[in-house]
Amino acid sequence: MPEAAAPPTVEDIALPPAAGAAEGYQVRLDVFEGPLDLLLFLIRKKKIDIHDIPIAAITRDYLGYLERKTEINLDREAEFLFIAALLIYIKSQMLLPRETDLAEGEDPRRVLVDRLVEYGKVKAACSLLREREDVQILQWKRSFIPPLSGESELEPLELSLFDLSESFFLLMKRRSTENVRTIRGRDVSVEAKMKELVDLLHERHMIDFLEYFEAHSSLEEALVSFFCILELIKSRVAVAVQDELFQTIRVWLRKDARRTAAHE
Amino acid sequence: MSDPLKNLVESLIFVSQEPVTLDRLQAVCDGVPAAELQAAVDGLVADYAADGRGIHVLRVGGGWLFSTKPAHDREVRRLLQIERKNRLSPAGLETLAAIAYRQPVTQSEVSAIRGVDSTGALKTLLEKKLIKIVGRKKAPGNPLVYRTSDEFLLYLGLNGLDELPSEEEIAKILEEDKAGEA
Amino acid sequence: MSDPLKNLVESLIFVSQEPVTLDRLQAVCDGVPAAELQAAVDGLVADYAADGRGIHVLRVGGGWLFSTKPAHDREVRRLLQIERKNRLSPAGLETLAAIAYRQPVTQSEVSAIRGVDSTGALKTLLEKKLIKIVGRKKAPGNPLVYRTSDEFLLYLGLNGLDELPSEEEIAKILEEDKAGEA
Repeated sequence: MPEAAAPPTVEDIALPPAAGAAEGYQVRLDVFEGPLDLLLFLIRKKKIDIHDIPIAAITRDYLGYLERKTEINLDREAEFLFIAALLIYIKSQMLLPRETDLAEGEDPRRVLVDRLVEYGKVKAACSLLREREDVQILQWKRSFIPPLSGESELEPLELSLFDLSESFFLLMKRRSTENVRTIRGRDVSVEAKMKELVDLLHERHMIDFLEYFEAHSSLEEALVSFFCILELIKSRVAVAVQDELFQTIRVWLRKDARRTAAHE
Repeated sequence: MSDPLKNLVESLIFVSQEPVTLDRLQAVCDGVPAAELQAAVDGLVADYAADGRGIHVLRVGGGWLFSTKPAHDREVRRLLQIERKNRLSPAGLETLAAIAYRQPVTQSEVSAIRGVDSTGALKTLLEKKLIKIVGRKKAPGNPLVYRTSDEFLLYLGLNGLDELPSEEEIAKILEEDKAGEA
Repeated sequence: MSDPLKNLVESLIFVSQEPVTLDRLQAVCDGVPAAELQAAVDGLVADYAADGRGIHVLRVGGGWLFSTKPAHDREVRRLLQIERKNRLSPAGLETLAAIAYRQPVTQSEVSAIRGVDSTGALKTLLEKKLIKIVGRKKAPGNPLVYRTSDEFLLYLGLNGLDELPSEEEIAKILEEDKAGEA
């Protein structure tokens, strides 16, 4: 916010607090990101030279626009009113009788013009960056390491049981809220599950932890699987890796275990 | 066609999780002169660009990275069972642009440029790791100072900050806008 | 050479972490007959096998997967090691945060903050020179006392510890998070 312009001429204008407003702005005041956006729009609509703004006319348009918008929320209103105050202040300065013409640097509009020019550039850059974004979000990169050949196994970052348990907890919480009805009784044997897991690890090299649990239809079965995985990690048969927080966890057989645990 | 160094570079870029820089290639292939590595990369990029291929080599974030092509977005998302990636909100993009061009900047500087409190947008960008906190400004209140991150370059497919739209490109857009309104 | 279906299949296998089966391809490319998909895969496999390439298509687990070639193993591992070295694991980061905000601290104090034994993370951080031992605590067992190092500040681009975001600032960000969701 500019500290410069004290708004003396308007009553009932509250200076905006730097209120921590959430981002839900653009819904209100329709398409305008803020007061500068609105001003740029009005200037463009009138085909005015930004360096020679007829302040009185623009102020009228601006205030008129604000009056039509009765549903502005308070945080936003403060921001829009702040610029309104600045406009009115500039208008009053322009009306002061002067003996000589103003040098360019003394133009009371200067403060506003500089800001509008800079903001206009940011807006224009945005349209170019948006084009880039639109292309980039359609291109996918890989965020995993492909299976490596050769004997010596690369030791990946190991994940603590705590993180593993946390993801599991979050997952279970989601599952139980998503679909309570899936919890139904069915006996699942630990031995059978353990064997199934080891076989799966052999077959696929690695499994995606979250995906694997999502695939279970019952909570009980998922729980048993979870404890089997914990057991495999504890007994150092498998390794679990999470590249980044909140990302999925991948489970591998250890290299040495790949041979020994293969067929028991 | 078959060049051992080019093949090696291909597998290195393929396996990497982040853009592979020339420096890193040199560190990995010790003894190979930078010029030869550069030639190998150039050859690889040309190979992938030449015959219609499903993947291509991006020049991004100061290095090279494989990625799929935009045309395959729908099928890729179906295979991976993920939703379409969301664009940034207008407020988010505007804030990001203000930071990109004026960095290092503080929250209040960004807010002043936009004429709108930008705390919320900054938080979103931090969460998305598109910006990062790099220190504090020696000014009253010692506000935090922000910069764009490496992920920012990747996100927009830029090789470096010098690839941001230039003053001339911006001026052109502004001219077009003016003309468009008429 | 350029066959749209083959390109599509290439990008799908590229982006998948698991072997892509014919079933999966069919599910993703609806309407395309299995025979055509099979032909596309065959073509792709042949392409990658023909000219000396850095990567190849593996037939594994009933599907296809890209992989690097054994010949490049040494360099590939080296690259991955460098990349990993430059990144801190979530646990490492968490431990570092605990030390940064609570220093000077002992191992058991850090473990208590994190609710998890942090011996390993401390060791890694010591190796990376992000923390240092500054003495022993006058307490039972005389445990070692840790602080963040100068390298830590360099790593984060900070001039001093007072430049770390304060707990209040962090709390504010988190609060806004909640407010934003509401």
